[in-house]
Amino acid sequence: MITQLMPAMVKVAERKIHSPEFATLYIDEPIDFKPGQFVMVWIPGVDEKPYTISHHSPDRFGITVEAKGIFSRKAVSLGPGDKIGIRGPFGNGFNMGNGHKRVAVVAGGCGMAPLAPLVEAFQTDNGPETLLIQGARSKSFLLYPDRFTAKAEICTDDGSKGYKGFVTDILVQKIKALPANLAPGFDMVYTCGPEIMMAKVFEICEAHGIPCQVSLERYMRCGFGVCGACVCGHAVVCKDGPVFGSKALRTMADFNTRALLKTGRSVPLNEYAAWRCQ
Amino acid sequence: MITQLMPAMVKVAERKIHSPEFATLYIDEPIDFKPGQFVMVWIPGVDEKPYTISHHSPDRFGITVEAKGIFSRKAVSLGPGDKIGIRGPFGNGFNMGNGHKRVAVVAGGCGMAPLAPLVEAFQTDNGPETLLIQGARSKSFLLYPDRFTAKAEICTDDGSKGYKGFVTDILVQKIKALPANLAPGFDMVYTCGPEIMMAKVFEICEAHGIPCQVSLERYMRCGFGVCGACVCGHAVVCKDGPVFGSKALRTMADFNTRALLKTGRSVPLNEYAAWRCQ
Amino acid sequence: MQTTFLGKTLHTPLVLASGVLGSNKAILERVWENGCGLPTMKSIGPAPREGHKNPTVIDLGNGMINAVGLPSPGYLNMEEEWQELSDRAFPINASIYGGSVDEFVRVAEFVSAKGPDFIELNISCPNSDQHGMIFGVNAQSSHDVVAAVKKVIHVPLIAKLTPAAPDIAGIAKACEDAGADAICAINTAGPGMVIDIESRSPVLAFKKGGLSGPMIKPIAVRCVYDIFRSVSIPIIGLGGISTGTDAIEIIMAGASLVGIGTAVRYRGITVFDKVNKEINDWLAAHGTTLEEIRGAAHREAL
Amino acid sequence: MQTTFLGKTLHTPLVLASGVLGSNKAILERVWENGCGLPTMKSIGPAPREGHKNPTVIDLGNGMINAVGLPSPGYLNMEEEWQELSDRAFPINASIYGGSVDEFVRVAEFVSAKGPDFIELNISCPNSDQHGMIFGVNAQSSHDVVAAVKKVIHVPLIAKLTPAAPDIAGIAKACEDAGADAICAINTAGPGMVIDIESRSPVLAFKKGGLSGPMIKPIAVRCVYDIFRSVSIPIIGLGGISTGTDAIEIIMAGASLVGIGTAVRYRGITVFDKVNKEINDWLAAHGTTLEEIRGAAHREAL
Ligand SMILES: Cc1cc2nc3c(=O)[nH]c(=O)nc-3n(C[C@H](O)[C@H](O)[C@H](O)COP(=O)(O)OP(=O)(O)OC[C@H]3O[C@@H](n4cnc5c(N)ncnc54)[C@H](O)[C@@H]3O)c2cc1C
Ligand SMILES: Cc1cc2nc3c(=O)[nH]c(=O)nc-3n(C[C@H](O)[C@H](O)[C@H](O)COP(=O)(O)OP(=O)(O)OC[C@H]3O[C@@H](n4cnc5c(N)ncnc54)[C@H](O)[C@@H]3O)c2cc1C
Ligand SMILES: Cc1cc2nc3c(=O)[nH]c(=O)nc-3n(C[C@H](O)[C@H](O)[C@H](O)COP(=O)(O)O)c2cc1C
Ligand SMILES: Cc1cc2nc3c(=O)[nH]c(=O)nc-3n(C[C@H](O)[C@H](O)[C@H](O)COP(=O)(O)O)c2cc1C
Ligand code: FES
Ligand code: FES
Repeated sequence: MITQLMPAMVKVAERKIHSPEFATLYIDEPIDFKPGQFVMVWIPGVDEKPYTISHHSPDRFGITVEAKGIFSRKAVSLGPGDKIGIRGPFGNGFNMGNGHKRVAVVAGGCGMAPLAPLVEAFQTDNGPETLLIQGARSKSFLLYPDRFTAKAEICTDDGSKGYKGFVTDILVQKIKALPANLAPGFDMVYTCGPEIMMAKVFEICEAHGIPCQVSLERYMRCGFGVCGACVCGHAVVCKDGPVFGSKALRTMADFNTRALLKTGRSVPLNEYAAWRCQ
Repeated sequence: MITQLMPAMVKVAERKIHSPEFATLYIDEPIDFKPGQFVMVWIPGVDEKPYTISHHSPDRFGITVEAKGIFSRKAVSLGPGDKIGIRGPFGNGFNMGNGHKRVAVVAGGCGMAPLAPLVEAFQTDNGPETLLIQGARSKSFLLYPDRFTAKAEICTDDGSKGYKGFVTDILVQKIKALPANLAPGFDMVYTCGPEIMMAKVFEICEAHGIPCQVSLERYMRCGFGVCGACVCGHAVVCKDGPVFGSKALRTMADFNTRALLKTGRSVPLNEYAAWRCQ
Repeated sequence: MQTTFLGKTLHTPLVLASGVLGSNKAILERVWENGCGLPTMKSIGPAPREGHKNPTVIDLGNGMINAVGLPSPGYLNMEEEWQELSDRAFPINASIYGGSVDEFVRVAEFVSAKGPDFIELNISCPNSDQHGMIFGVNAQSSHDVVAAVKKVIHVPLIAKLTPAAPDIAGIAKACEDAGADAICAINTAGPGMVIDIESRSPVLAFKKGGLSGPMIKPIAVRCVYDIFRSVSIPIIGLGGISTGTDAIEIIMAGASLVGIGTAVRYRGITVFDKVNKEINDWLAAHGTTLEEIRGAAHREAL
Repeated sequence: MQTTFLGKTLHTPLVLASGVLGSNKAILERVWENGCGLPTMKSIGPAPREGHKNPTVIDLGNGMINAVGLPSPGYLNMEEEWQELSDRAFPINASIYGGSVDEFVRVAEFVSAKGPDFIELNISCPNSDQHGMIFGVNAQSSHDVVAAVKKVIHVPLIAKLTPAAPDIAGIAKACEDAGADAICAINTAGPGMVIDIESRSPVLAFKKGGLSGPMIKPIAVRCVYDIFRSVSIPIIGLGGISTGTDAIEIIMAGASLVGIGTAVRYRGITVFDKVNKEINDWLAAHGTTLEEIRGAAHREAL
């Protein structure tokens, strides 16, 4: 049984390779789940890192990994039968609201991973009208191209698919295109992606009086709000987050500016992003 | 809440003095209970000892203490408002059977304490016909003279009340007086008192093919079957007992012969009984 | 429940344990606003140190095992944090560690100049081969490091001890003799190890880790009880304290302040407010005060 | 699951911990019949000793705290028990203690002549001021007592160690060098204390007591892991073992046999049969053997 206590060793049931950079590992075990929550993934002898649950059904779940550094490259190399340790789920997950009529979901790159189960949850008979705006560096970095029933707005940095430019451009455009009598145009905007993108989405939402939720990443150790590795201003990302709403963001020192390295040293975000685990 | 874990400090709600030797302390707290079970009673700074639950209702229970040594003399001196620590209940309690028609209850001295709630439980509309045989050194040592609706056969060593002689004499007489077509005459004989008396009761029962249950005492520490202080042959008195049926008694080395002192030394029963805690 | 501790007024008698949450000013402040009288910073070391690979912290249900490995930016790389802390409205306890008396002295002197309210010497961390615990298990080296640091700092000194010391009361006395103003006990216990039998490997990357939380409370209570008999300086009691009655228990053993770490896992950051309320309710129901019950478990015996 | 241990065949790899139940032949036999390969007798001392007043043993839910205080009839007063044991069908491990090397030697020599299968030196009991632990926290005195006893006995010698030793692996090595045939680890941890806040007094009459059961398992696993790296004699691993997977865990840390004490409280005397079955089921499901998994947690690291 997978819990928040000791990691449970489970077998990778299937690996789906999306592109040279991305793969999804599926585990045939039940796990508690709310869209936006994450698990700690342990590869014995290597390391343990947080990954969003990107796929979920009653007896299977999956994580989508972008090959980046030592750990994630090892992770995407795992195949059926390989064992990994899982503990979780951790974090608060997205607040899906009650009776939302129209929502926007803005994903950048791997930020699609936590948002995908949210979009699926919204795509039910009683769900809100969901506008999905998905962006990536280029076409091969666009996750899950055929996963959703709703049509998505696609953008790539290089124009290899969809609109050439930023998801935020589309978001502004869509907000403006909404009939003026619908105010606010969206009941909620959900976003995950590079922090600078999320900050821009937040800024746009604030300007238009639309509430928004972002999913943050910081270096994590415990995953359950004790060790302090993941703090962002007054927020404990693993426990209070990783999803934060507009209210918390307004007073959150360090959002879109600084993050703590593994040493605990506070550095500008770009320095944090360039840092690699040995 | 009273549990088997840490002693719960509770107030003595009432003390009833039965005689210079006996007093019952009442506690106004609920406790799980089966007739024959006991609690560990802690007087901080003094000691902790096992006592049978002699009175029980949903929100009150009592223990009856015979003033004997340091601890029990201290216990009978406690009055309303004094605090004692209780953990328990421990032990198996009596097996009250199913559909018994006729039972005998044979009590010697303080042995009445565990048997009293049993007699009360039997004295219901559907209960078996209950013959109570109660013996003591002399009149003032007879516990609870007015407690039961059923008439009791009384014996005292000195003849100060009832028959002058042993409870076992009465038991034999009663068994013999039963119509021959009732076989066995009693469905069960329950007994508690000096071990030599219980051994005699057991012997009589064996001779007449009547099953019996006795409640043993041995020096106790943990009360829950770990420390080994209370073993009697292969039996762990606090956990397997304190009530043992005929089957266990037949193979129980040390029953009515030996007991372990506080040092763990095995000594003859009379030496054990003469031993006093400092 | 205002308390005075080494001349400073604290709004509650609760202390945030070092290494738990206290990674920046905002979180120290949040903990303080939630009822912590004295937030402690994560231990500051002599050089940048990443700590161990994950897994570093595992919840065992009744407590945790951790080998974070003393990550620290290094005392020279925290200018910004000290800047922010300089106009704080709340007291802080700066925990420091070193690999030698010299390192302790260097870090302590520098940190002292930054104006924390107290400096806590972590001579008791089990999760690094070179740092910390080696001092705390030996009376002479504990004495040496405390005496040396005491000379170079201008704020009260707290010595944080490990239950791994065969005679923690003796270590505490050595620290007092060397000039410590208070004792903090205990750091994590053990160390322990948990092995995942499927992968046949220790779960923590460092293999061994310190135990904390409810399962070590009896050890913490015993240590505080022993220390209370050997020193006359105040004691910060911690180790498995999660509730008001836990706090009362360690205060009866002799603690002046009560530290909380792992309980943040089980009761959230608001654990401080909760425990304060529980302490107050208990004191009110028993018509007594913290002063009156401090060390009460010794009375009958003394 | 027959196992050979120091030349003797045991019907299972499980050992009854000393001080738990083993007060007479009948109960040692019952434990053996219920799946215990090697029942250990309660520790035998140099003189009659009552042990402490009650409370002596308290269940904390996730383990126990005890200060029974080494009650013993004294080695000279157990003639009857030895008599009964002389025609036993099962092996026994005789645990002994003393207050000095001389006392250990005297008791050991006498007991050895009574023909137990093994003699275990309890140099690790925390619950007496004069007996036991003082040896087990110091390598030199551990060496001395083992070497002296080894000379006078004719059965294999097991040294039982305490986790209170700052370096248990070093103590184990000292014992091996002195001639110990096996190590038993661990005795109770801590010590700890629980205070009843209503009566404001420690619950145990002796005030402090040793911790056992699930809450000390990580400490036991770590100790066995450390000892396995420092000695080549077999290890009896115990401390908080309650289930088959617990047993597998401590075997992977390096244990050859697995001791069970406190788990008798939680799973009854039949805990031995239960754990044996759980071990077998696990081994079968994983297609492996005890020999193959022994010390497995060291492999990747070695
Ligand atoms: C809540 C959360 C959810 C995440 N979900 C996903 C996901 O669904 N898919 C995915 O590919 N990645 C996800 N990540 C990032 C992931 O944890 C790894 O950081 C990433 O895979 C890079 O690891 P690496 O070892 O390969 O690279 P590294 O060289 O170790 O590091 C690259 C960067 O990853 C970050 N990082 C490294 N270690 C950690 C750590 N222990 N905790 C947090 N961040 C770390 C740092 O920013 C670092 O600069 C998530 C992170 C968080 C905090
Ligand atoms: C299961 C059980 C139920 C009992 N129920 C009652 C009861 O309802 N009423 C009652 O008066 N007594 C009862 N006792 C006996 C009681 O526990 C005390 O032993 C008795 O009160 C004498 O204690 P003392 O300190 O005054 O005398 P002591 O001088 O200490 O001892 C007198 C005798 O009591 C026995 N004894 C002493 N300490 C213990 C101990 N820790 N555990 C067991 N026996 C001990 C020994 O046989 C000793 O010879 C019970 C004992 C057991 C085991
Ligand atoms: C994750 C974690 C990290 C810790 N880091 C430190 C540290 O850096 N310095 C220190 O002195 N103590 C550290 N400790 C020990 C705690 O401060 C505290 O002494 C111990 O956990 C016992 O208290 P608790 O049971 O309330 O957690 C750490 C504890 C934990 C759980
Ligand atoms: C009530 C009790 C009494 C004990 N008495 C002894 C003893 O006399 N000699 C000894 O070597 N160990 C003694 N121990 C320690 C156990 O043998 C064992 O080492 C310890 O309890 C850890 O194992 P466990 O967690 O399985 O109980 C005692 C333990 C308990 C709980
Ligand atoms: S990862 Fe430990 S507090 Fe967030
Ligand atoms: S009193 Fe401890 S086993 Fe019975």
